Amino acid sequence: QQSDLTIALQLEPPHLDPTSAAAGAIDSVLYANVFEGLTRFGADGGILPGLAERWEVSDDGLTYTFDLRDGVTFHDGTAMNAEDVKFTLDRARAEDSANAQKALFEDIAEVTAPDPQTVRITLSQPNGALPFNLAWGDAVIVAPESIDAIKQAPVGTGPFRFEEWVQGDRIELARYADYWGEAPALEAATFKFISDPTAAFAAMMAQDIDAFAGYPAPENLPQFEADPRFQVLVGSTEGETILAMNNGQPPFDNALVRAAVAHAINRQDIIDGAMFGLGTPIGTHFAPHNPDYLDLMDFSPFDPEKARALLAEAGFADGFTTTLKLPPPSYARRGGEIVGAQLRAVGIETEITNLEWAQWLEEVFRGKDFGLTIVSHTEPADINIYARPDYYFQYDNPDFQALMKELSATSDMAARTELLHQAQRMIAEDHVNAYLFQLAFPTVADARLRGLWENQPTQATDLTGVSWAE
Amino acid sequence: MLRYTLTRLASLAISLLVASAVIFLVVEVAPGDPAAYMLGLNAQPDTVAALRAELGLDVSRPERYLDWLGGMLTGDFGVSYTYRTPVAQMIADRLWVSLPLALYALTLSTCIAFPAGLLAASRRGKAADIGVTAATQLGVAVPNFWFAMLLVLLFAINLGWFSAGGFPGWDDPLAALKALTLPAIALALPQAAILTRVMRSSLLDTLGEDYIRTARAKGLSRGQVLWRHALRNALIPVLTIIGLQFSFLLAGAIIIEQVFFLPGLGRLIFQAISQRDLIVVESVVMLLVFAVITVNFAVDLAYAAADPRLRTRR
Amino acid sequence: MSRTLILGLALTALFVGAALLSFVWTPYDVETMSIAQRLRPPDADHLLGTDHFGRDILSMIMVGARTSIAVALVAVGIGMGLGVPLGLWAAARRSGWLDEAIMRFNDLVFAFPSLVIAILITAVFGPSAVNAIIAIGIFNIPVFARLARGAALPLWTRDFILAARVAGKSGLRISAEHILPNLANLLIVQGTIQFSLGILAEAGLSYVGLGAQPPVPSWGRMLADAQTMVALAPHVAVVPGLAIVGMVLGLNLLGDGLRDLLDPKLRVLRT
Amino acid sequence: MSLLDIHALDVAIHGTPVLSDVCLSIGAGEIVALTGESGSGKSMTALATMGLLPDGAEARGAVMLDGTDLLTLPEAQLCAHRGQSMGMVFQEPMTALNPVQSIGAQVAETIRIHTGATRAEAKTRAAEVLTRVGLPPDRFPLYSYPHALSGGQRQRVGIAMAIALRPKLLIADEPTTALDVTTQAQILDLLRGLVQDFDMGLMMITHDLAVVSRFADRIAVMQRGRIVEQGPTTEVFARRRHAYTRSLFAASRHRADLGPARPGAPLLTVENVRRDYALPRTRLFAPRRHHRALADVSFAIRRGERVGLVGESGSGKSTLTRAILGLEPVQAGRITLDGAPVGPETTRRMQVVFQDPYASFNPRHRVARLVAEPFHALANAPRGADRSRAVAEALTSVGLEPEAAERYIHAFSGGQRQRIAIARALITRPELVIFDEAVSALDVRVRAQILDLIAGLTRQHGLTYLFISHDLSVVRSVTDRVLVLKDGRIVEEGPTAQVLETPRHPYTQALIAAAPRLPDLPDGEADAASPAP
Ligand SMILES: Nc1ncnc2c1ncn2[C@@H]1O[C@H](COP(=O)(O)OP(=O)(O)OP(=O)(O)O)[C@@H](O)[C@H]1O
Ligand SMILES: Nc1ncnc2c1ncn2[C@@H]1O[C@H](COP(=O)(O)OP(=O)(O)OP(=O)(O)O)[C@@H](O)[C@H]1O
Ligand SMILES: [Mg+2]
Ligand SMILES: [Mg+2]
Repeated sequence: QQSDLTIALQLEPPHLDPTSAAAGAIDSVLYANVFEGLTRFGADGGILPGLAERWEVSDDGLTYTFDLRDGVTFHDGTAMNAEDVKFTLDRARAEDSANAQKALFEDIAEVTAPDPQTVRITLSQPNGALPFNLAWGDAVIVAPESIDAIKQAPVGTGPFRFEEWVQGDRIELARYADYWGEAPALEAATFKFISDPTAAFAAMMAQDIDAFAGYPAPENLPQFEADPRFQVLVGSTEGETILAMNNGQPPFDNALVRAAVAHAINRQDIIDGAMFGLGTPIGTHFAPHNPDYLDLMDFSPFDPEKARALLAEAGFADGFTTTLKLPPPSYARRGGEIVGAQLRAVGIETEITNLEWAQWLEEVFRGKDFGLTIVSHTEPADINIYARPDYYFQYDNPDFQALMKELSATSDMAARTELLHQAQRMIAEDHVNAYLFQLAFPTVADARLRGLWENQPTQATDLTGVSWAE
Repeated sequence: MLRYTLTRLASLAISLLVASAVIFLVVEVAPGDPAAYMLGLNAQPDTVAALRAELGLDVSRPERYLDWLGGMLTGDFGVSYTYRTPVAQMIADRLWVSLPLALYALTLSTCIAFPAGLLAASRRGKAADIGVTAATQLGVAVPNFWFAMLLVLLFAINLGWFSAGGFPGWDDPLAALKALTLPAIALALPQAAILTRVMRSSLLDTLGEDYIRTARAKGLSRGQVLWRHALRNALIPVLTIIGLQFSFLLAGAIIIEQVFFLPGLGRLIFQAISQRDLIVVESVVMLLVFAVITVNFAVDLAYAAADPRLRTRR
Repeated sequence: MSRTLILGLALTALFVGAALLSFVWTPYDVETMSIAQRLRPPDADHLLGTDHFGRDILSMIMVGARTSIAVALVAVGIGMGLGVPLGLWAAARRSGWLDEAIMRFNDLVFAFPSLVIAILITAVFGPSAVNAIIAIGIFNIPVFARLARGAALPLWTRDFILAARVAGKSGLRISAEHILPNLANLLIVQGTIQFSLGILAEAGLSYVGLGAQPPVPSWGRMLADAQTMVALAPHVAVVPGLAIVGMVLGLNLLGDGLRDLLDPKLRVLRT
Repeated sequence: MSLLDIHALDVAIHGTPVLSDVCLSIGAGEIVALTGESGSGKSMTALATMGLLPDGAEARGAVMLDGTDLLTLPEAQLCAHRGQSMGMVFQEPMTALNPVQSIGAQVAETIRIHTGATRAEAKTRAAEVLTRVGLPPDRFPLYSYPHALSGGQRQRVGIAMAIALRPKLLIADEPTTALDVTTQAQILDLLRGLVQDFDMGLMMITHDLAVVSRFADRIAVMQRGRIVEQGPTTEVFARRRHAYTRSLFAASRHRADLGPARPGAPLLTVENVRRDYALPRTRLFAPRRHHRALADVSFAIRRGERVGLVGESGSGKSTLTRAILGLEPVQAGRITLDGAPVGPETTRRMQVVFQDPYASFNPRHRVARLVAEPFHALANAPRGADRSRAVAEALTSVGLEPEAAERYIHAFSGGQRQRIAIARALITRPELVIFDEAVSALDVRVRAQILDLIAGLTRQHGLTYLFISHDLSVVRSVTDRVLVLKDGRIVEEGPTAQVLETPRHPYTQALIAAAPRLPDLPDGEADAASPAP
């Protein structure tokens, strides 16, 4: 019976500290395997207890008290206690912190450790999303003893211990014998990094690897499905893939132009052409698998005639030329070519520029020097970015900003749902961006593998429940 | 010979200095901030600034250049921005893949080209010559990435003789060699074609020289003349090409390493550029330039060994 | 005319002809997509099949030839336009410091791994056909400079140059009037070789996404786009690959044939 | 039966006949000279004998060496014969040796492939042979490389390789043509000594009748692939039956009629000129060494004077030419033309004719443009039709049709090219012309024509020139006064006839002694062929 696993990912982590970089690749290897937080995401996206067995919220919503589990040890043998948690959270929200998601900890006023098994977090304002925030990879618990070497030798509390990193090739994990919870079925796991889609196909076909999480070439999936040696899991992600428009600049500061673009887009052609059918069309910035999701595609059906009319109404009867800057992932590159062709059909010429991520961040995200771009927003529940007028697509709507303020102060579930519906409708109506599809997450694996996560509520490859069938 | 060596050494040092300045300038003007790259979409400006300070990016450029230059002289290439490990260590690790690959490919291409060139030259105009020439024409025209793709399709996916890529490490040398075989072939074949052509035409040129006729008048057969007199003289242009090829093999490996997902220098540099890991880019490019310049220097010295006229001249 | 030359001419003419034809006519519009028609194998409608966006591959090959030829041609032009004068200049000042400086500069450019520099250039200025041209062109400069200098040096010792000097002509004038015309054959032959290398280089750059940007078709990018579909629809990977091989083969044969025709003793640089 | 018997040999290359019905025999200890103008088939006869004809050549007839027909022998057995029973020495000592093998190894190779001697034995034998040809190992170690030897020394190595196994037949194809006269004499002596010592048969190819006259037992004269006359040397010299032989002789002894000299005011003065070439440093900080190509050279040329300059190869003749033309700086001394120091200003008042008619013209220009080139420096140069007229005139004056102006240079023979070169030199009516070995590369008969042309032009236009040559007989015929240059110094100077008849300096004496001369023949002058342009 096989007890080890070689699983491939497309991206290699730059280093191994989930608390000081935005690289999802770090979480993809370490989240839930090596590092754990007070709370954690479940396979379905729900919030589960992690290192905290349970927690209580004070009536004013300002104080959270977490009870830690007994017998949790770090991989170096030291015990995990409330001091470690306090250290972790204080480090993440410190002035000079390099935490990429510092905003998650914004509302925390103070963290105290009344006793080794209890942590008390005091907020400056009520925030119903704290347990959700603490489930992020950027909030996993680290120890002060091992923090200096964490980037190369991560020490966590998870079921797997970090063994070796051959840079450019692979990271090896091994089962941690003193894990507090149920021991995983796998004794060892190797993460291999294969960025090239052809290489991915070849490696999978040659069975050099047992599984590929986030398989990069959807066009190959039918072939794997047809092959009895393999199974294909297609899950959902938190990635809303959008055609973002620069709301702060002409011509996209004109709602009519944005509406025209939204009507010029044929979502199904993009999903078929770029993703070979993989992905769910969306009409707003919200994940379809979320219970609060609204289908708002009626605001922007594919209607080139209407698009041309809207353009004429906006004063662009002869169309115009704009830039379309595309980051590296194939959804953007291929999707961009199709979007370019579709926009050309209604009279909008696009100059396509392919950018690397670093360039994209510099030019588009920070410099806001773009007309159109395609990008997938993979952070969970991130509709609040529309409340940031300095965000790269520069949507500045006071009504929406007020709505978000109200949302974060509300902890009643029904009320929250209502507010979220309003928010979704508002941006769809405004055609802030053209909403294309929810990114799918394909995993190709050996047919005998069981227990792999199908969906990607967060970037993670949780191996805790993975096993080989007889 | 000594003077020749010394002047060449001096100009080599100047070349390297100029190269380092050019590399630094080009890399530094590239837009994109390593800190911003690392912190992603939700980062806040103060976090980015904190990270820049931590990486030492807030120091002025001339100062960083001098630091880098001084460090390199002592073998210290600095610390990678993204990986946070010493660049020298990273390069050393990757070199264990790239260098064997380049040497493997060089050996392969030489082993193919020498006999093929000899065969073609000694059978000039015959079927063997025409066959070899046609093969080299094709070899020169095939893009190596496409060739690599076809190799993988045939040998890894359909036949399953080799793994499709990846590198198991040198713990098991045989497995390591096996993993490098397909990439080395993909790299070597187009180079072998070029080398064969040079070898053939160089041999034919030499065979037309007067001293070949002299040797024939001594009673040497055609074959003996080829081995004893033509080969060594014909080697000189061939050596140049081998020297030039080395740089092509190191750099050409970038795409090939991508196709076979080998953790070599080529992939490191590709990754480092996209992550704006400037110091890694600068150091690796510098290393490649250094390698090429020194290899060509060695080739020049090899010339002198092959051609006694050069030992005293110049 | 040798068989080599005829075959080379025929292949080159085929691709150049296709490229020229594409200005006025292609079987289909290369920018119109038809997702429903994607990855169709070759048939009567689409002689070479369709790609993953349902575009006609034959049309794309024709327009792609245009891109390849244009990029390679301009790059060779840059290499020749700058390299030859440099080489002639160095030869005119033989064994002076200027000669030394020019030749060291050449060595230096040669020492840089071309692909890495191309990647850097595109990292600085963004990927585009123009930057591909510059990247390829820069590496053509030392080739032509070396070639021109190497061929000009022996000419400078020839008596007819001495005669021209006796007639009072300047180095510049002698280079232009006497040296350059005598290099013409060599430059034509080397030019074809560099042209073919330029086609390969353009394909390589486009393959890693640094060449011409969509929607302009390019053989290298067609290959890159197709590579994951080899198993699904082999023609999308095979056709552009064969186009590259055919064009490069044609140019190489043309170069060899021209050399045999003009002067079989020409020394060209092969790298 | 003689040693070598060539019988009715026909050779065709790719169907073009190059030899027809060649019959020749050589006995042991006999020296047979094969002579004839360039392209007449001398080398082909030799190569056919060695079995080394170029690809595509087909030979019929018989070549019997000691009773074996070499033409029918398979390649493997031919290899056994070459180097063993017959050896060959080639013309160009500079290229005939493998540059990357030591001389010892190259000589030993002949021994090792034929005798199976060990490396050490072969080395000892090689040392003996090299000593025999005048390269004792204590001065010329076996490990020396060819590039470190002079032309004459290399030729000795070539001979050593050919005679290492004492072949019965030695073939020497123009073995001394590339060497200067003194070296030539030494090599000829060496060959004669070897023939006597080893009782070899020697086939000696040369186009120089003077060399042959004192050296060969028998002579065979070739023309267009046939032997037109052959017999004992004295007999052939005396009878000269064939018209071709006669014209060859006449040309060899030709004297041009220069007309009397009318020296005027001094035109060119060269005072204490020194020219140093920097040599590369041997060590990094070693003082830079120099090669002194010209040391303290002084002389003057008056208007209307025809001055000769002789000296062996490397004595500095071409260096002096370049200095006078102002193309290279000198380290000391003064050169003035009409009182003005030479430089760009004076260059246009002088012209030059070079040695190699093939290298002196840009192959890509038409003759009109080539000939008109010197007009470049002239302020009031004729343009358009005037220029064409001047070119036509210049071409006519050297005996060419004016139509020649429209053709490219490759369409002309060597002699015609040299005429064009003279036309180019004279078109601007320069005050001084320098002929740098202007006739050395030409065939004897063509040489005679060119010398006549120069003489004729001198009679008409009263040229002033400096005529550089290593060939004393040429200098004798076209100069009034002669300078003798040795190692960058002028060692003797005086009226041509006087210097050549009664040389005072030992070097001049040696030079004259070494120069081969045709015997005086009674009816020599009678049938001088009149050179037709
Ligand atoms: N490789 C060859 N292919 C075709 N023709 C050749 C070849 N070599 C020589 N010939 C021709 O054969 C003829 C005889 O040439 P050969 O070399 O024997 O002349 P030669 O008397 O030795 O002249 P020279 O005094 O110039 O050496 C010439 O007409 C020449 O053009
Ligand atoms: N550029 C140079 N650098 C160094 N030495 C040179 C150079 N040119 C000529 N010499 C040397 O100067 C000396 C004189 O050369 P020069 O060419 O004047 O001889 P020459 O008398 O014309 O000989 P030849 O009859 O062979 O033409 C020779 O020893 C030569 O090696
Ligand atoms: Mg000859
Ligand atoms: Mg000379």
